[in-house]
Amino acid sequence: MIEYYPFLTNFLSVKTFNNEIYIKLYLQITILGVEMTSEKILTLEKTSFKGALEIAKKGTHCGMCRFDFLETGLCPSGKKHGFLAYWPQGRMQIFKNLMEEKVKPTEKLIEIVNSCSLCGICDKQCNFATQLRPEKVAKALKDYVEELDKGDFQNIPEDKNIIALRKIVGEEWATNDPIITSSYISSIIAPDSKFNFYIVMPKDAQELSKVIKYANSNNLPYLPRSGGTLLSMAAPTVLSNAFGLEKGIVIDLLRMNQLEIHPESQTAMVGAGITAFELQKEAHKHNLRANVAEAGAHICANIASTGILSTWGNKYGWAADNFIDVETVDDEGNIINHSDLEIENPYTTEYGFTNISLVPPLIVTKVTTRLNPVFDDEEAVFVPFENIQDAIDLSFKVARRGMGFSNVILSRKYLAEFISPTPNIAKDFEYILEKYMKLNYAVDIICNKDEKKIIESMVDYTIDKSTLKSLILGCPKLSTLKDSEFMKILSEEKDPLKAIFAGPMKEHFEKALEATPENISKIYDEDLQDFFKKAYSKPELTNIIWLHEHRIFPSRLMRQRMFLPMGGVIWTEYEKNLLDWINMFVNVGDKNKLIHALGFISPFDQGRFACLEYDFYYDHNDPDAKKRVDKAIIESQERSLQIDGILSALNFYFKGLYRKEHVLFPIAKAISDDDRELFRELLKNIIGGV
Amino acid sequence: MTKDEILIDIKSDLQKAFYIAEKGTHCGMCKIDFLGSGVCPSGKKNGFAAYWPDGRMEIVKALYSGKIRPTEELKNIAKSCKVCGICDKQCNFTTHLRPERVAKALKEYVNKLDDKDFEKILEDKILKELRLIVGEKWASNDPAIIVSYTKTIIVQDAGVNFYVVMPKTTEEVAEVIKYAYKNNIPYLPRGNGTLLSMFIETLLAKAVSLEKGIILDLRRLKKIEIDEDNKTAIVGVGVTAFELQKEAYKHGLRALVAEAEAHVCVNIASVGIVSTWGNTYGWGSDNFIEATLIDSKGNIIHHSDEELTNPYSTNNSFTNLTLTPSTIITEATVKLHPIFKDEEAVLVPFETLDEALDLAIELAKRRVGLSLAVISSKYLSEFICPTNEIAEDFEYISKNYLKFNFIVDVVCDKYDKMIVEDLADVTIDQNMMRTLILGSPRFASLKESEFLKILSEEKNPLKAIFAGPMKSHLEKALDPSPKQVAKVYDKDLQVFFEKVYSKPEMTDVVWLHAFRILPSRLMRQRMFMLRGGYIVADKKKIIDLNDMLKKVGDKYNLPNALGFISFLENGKFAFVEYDYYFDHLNPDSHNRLNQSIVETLQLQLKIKGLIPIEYVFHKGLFRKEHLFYPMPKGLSDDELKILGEMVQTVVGG
Amino acid sequence: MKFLSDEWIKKAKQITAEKLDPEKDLKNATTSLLNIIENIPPDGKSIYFFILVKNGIIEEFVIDNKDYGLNKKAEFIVTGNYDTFVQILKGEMSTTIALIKNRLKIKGDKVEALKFVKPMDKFNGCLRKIETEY
Amino acid sequence: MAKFLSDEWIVKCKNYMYEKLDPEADLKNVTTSLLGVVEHIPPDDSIMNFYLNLENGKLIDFVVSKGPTYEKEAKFVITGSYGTFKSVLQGEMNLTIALLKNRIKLKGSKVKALKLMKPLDGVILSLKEVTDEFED
Repeated sequence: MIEYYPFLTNFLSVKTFNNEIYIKLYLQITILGVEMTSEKILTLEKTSFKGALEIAKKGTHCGMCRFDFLETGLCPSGKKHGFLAYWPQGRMQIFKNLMEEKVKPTEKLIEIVNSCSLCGICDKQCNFATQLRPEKVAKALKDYVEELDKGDFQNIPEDKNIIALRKIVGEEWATNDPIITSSYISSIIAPDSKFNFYIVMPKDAQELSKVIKYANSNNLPYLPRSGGTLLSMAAPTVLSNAFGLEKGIVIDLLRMNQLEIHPESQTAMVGAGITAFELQKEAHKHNLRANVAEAGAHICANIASTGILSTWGNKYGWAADNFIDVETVDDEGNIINHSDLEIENPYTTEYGFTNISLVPPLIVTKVTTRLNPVFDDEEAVFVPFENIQDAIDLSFKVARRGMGFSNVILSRKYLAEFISPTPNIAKDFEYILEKYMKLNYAVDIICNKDEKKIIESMVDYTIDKSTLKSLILGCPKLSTLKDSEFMKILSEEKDPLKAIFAGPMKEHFEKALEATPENISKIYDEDLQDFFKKAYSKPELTNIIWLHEHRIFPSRLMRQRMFLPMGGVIWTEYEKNLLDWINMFVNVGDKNKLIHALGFISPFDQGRFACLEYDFYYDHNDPDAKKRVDKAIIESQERSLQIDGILSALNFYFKGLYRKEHVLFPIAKAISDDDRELFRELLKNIIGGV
Repeated sequence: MTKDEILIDIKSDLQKAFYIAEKGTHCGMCKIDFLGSGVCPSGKKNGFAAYWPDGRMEIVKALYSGKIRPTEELKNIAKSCKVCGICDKQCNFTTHLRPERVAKALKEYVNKLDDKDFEKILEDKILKELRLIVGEKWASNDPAIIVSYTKTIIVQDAGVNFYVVMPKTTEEVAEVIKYAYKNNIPYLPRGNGTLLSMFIETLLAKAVSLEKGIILDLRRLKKIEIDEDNKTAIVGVGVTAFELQKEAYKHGLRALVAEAEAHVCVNIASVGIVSTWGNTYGWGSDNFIEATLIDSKGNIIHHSDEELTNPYSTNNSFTNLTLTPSTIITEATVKLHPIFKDEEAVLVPFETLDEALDLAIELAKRRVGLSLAVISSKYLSEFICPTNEIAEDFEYISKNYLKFNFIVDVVCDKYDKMIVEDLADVTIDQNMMRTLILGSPRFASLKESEFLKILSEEKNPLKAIFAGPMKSHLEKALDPSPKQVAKVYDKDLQVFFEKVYSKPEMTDVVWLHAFRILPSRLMRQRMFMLRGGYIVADKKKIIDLNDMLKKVGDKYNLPNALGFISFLENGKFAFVEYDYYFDHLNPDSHNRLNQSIVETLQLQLKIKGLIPIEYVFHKGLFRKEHLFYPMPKGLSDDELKILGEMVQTVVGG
Repeated sequence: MKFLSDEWIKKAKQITAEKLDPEKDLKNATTSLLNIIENIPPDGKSIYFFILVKNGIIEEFVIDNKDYGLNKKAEFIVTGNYDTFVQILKGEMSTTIALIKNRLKIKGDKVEALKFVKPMDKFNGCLRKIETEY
Repeated sequence: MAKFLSDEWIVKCKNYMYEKLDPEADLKNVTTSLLGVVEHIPPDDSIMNFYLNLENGKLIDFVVSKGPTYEKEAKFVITGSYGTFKSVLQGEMNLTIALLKNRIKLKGSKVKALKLMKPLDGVILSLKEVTDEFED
């Protein structure tokens, strides 16, 4: 009966409103429970909702709205309340959920919309990364709430679990509110799951420990969440169930925001709530540098998940190399450090392709991470290549000789996506790189001046700072040159790359790009142009080294569409298999009609190994595309195991807390046919299996 | 004459031999074939120290001093030596001694006795059990065998209440430990015993040695398997640095190793391998992929075991002092590193440590060079000079005429070489080094020469001689050749040493850095004790430490000098070895040494950011992150008091 | 009398109570120590040996050879085999050396433990006075 | 139908396996033994275990007992919370995922265990079939 209570009150209230739309709406929703497509609702709704929903759907949880990378400040409400629901990306998710009737309004929703002052910070941040306007969604959400009546908001009573959890973390840091819960959809909770979840935000290891002990003795599953980017990548795919949480307690670690730099020992104490960008920024104040993943990734989570794969790995290391010590909480709720003497060996894990882990072995709450000195004579060297073998030769040679801090082979695609402010510009840019310039790969090295000299002595020509700067600020103009005479002439050169980057055309080219903050800002919406003009005037936005450290560009790969990074690690002794591996991805990508491209290849451990990222791109709102990605994942994963010298992604995840020596040695060989069967079975269970 | 009188009478024949024997310092070089002369056939065949040249020397000492009486085993020991002379060649290269004479004397001594003079040592219950494990031949309680381990694992006055076992496999070692554990028998493993021999000369003797029970001589675990794909090697604990390096080189790879004679596994476990290559190749657990060990209950454990109690963690608290291993390493899978075709050595001479450190620290931070160290002119002289006298003159010349006291010593590829030469105004290249190595006797003879007087008046003698006009004159003057250097050896050995010095590797500085056969010369006919340790790579800190160690050394009038300074963690930390030299036959010098050890230990523990070398012992299997972070703050006075008491009990007890 | 025999234990309690001066010998220490003596011949059993000292006065001195051990919370737990303890009691080896040589394994704050070493030696010295056969 | 781990449950499971499971087709003639340790059992947070022994696909032994251990050595020991076993038996999650998500801990070789998953699925299936009641 209680079921119908809200409806009746709604019904009456709505009736007094005498609003046809709402009567229909509620009849359908609450009594008939008729399946309604959002389309239908939208015809009934204000059309502005439609636009907002479109925006919301395009959101990809890149997480860039959760730290201050443009000095706009941070979403005040998110900063204050913590739960994802109070952040721009959460609002988008909530709006989507409401429109798609995944969830009904609750009283919390009122507080959530009220907490947003429509300050516009999110629009600036999001526009830089994904070209979206989350503020419009926030506004729409406000309007939506406006139009509802008090009675429309369900009151969510406390249950025994939430009472217990609140005792541990405090009133405001634990909730079972469906609206808040639903904001975690697609970044830890599967879209189709019911909302029998609790969200808890412990402030330290002690609270987390209590939460886990409670969860265990009450048989509640749990999963930690930090930036959620990795999870959001898995969410639309077959890996959704495998990586996500099906019910129980979502542990949001955002509140663990301790951050101390220890210049003397060149280390930093970093809490689980701290992002790569935040650490890097702090480290730089002391002229130190951290080895970090993408700007939005949380250091602690990232260490546990992939051991921090960066372009700096060749010098700074991987997995346990990154940290001096970690504070973790195990699945019995014990707080342990890797330095503890009386614990079980925390540095080793079973070797072999069956060692797949879908969750971190321990929840990292704090890490003492290594920092590295920044030298005053650091420079970037960009060497363009038409074919990949040449690029590999150079990159690996430099790596084996221990030269360079950051060393990576970037694909044309990455280069274009990173520096182009919009998807369309990126597209044209890439077209030009491919068709006219014949620039398919760039060996991209950060090194000191001596090393720069040496590397330059190994190659004919490089792309210098001024050209790179012109490309960043001039890419809109460049993309307009798509069919220009200039390009045609260029393409007829014997060596177009040389001509344009080292030859007579360099000057003309740079002039032609009219590279100024002013010009690039023009591609943004009228009301944002001033802001972006300022943003692009900041030296760091065109400072290649800064960009390599702070890694704010990779988020652009997720603008308004999704991608799934595949790949893993290859032993450079097996370099010859690297091309086969890449070609395999190419075939799988084509076969499944996906946009796909090599991301990067980066050597590490003095060139002993290299990690490769190959990306499948797709529209996360297109069910058919998702199916094709699934196929691609499964096939490429399986075929990766049939190549000698490779440790593929699925075997690579959540091994970052171990010594690389125990994960990477000995060299993995192609698996036998029996084992292949076994692996198929395994994969079927992971993916098919609920 | 009574039997005893006869024995005493015969014994007096041993006197000459005794005087040679007591000069021996257990450098261990006679256990490896570093000159291509082969190794002592009897030692190779029979294993026990007694059958090796240095063991025979200990036996002669024991017989002469009456510590043991002739035994059955002694007969075999004497017989097994064919006086082939290999030991003389090897020993002469490093220490200038002639162990063959000792072996000969021992043979003659044994021949003079008749069978009834040889005591038959009975097999007791324990020995029986041990033999069941390792086989008849490889366990013994014979005093002649036991005493051969004197000074390398047992102290002079330890008596002979011991057993020696030489297991062949990890499993056998495990069985021995199980047995010892169950029966409350103390035991201690032994590699080549060089490090032990150093400490046994000091007040730490009791703490590092075995007072009774089972000596595990691990020489027989000799497995070496190189894996080219993985660039790794599986190494048994019986394998020496030289042997591994030789094998690795065959595959175009290089291992990170300590001195030539050190056993790789033992060295990993004991000090984590301190070398000049550490800045590039790492330290501690960086060295190995996997390690196989025996715990105190005799279980075989691997570092990759998940159930194992954390094998990677430790700390640098002053209370965490370990002077004997808690586990016994029997095998390790070590990393190997690529060798580049264009590797070269560059040496940059400096007058002051200050200047040298400026360059070295800069290079370390920028990770220039595969091997990188600051070495003292003392080290350089000792290493390249064939005799102590020549070494002394060589050092005198470099100090007083050439004005170089320190050298930044880099092995690097051609690219790094450009960088170094860019930064330095004078460098000593490969050729000049060859000149100095082969010409050192002549060079030393120039001590009072006009040539050097003129040179010393130059504004910059170093430049003049290594980069300037006088370079060619010097090269002519020294007339460097294998023949020249061979002349310093005894007549009967000159032909051999001419051949040896004709080998390219003997003058190939890169090879010498990789195979490390020269450091043993520091132990020729005298001993030295290591001071220093790991310290934050800050110039001032390092110089202060150096000065402090010099001050104390001088105070106790011990010959002393900086050895070398190498780096770790891209120049974040430095390892400083400072050496106190002493005459191991002079009791008084022992006293002075011991006082200096205690004093320097306390002074070093006060320094912020320093881990004294004693605290690095037996921490090599751990992750360096857990040992070096955070660096010690320096002890408070009460802490020092506690330490003082600790030291007292170690010394006294 | 035989080491760790009942009469030995009795004597040990008595003699330590008599001979040890709380201030001079035991430095008014307040601590508790659990020794675990392993591999006692002939059958390799273990013995648990617990001492509680308050301001230098021995309040508890329990010796027990039950296999399940002793459920006493001690500030330090020292584990070693029979022979090691014998050597220490015979005065052949100092506690510190035993620790440094890994003959004794200790759980607890090492600095505190070292402070306690001196009183402990006095204690052992006192037990040494007992005519003991091993 | 019966309550998880109840006496009745064992009997039903046994019967079901005898009747419905073909040693060859379903259990692949597997020979192995498995100890399932169930932790955090409501209401009083107790621990129980069930021991399964198969020979050539035939069920020899199936015992439920209190505590974390059973007198017989099992080739594989899987440990998990009551909730986890519940979701497995209710078909909400399969054993492999539970394993890879650390919900179930395994002693013994992973490779071998995964090879066993297939036949074990048969067993799990039978347990599913007969289990319908849980503590909550």
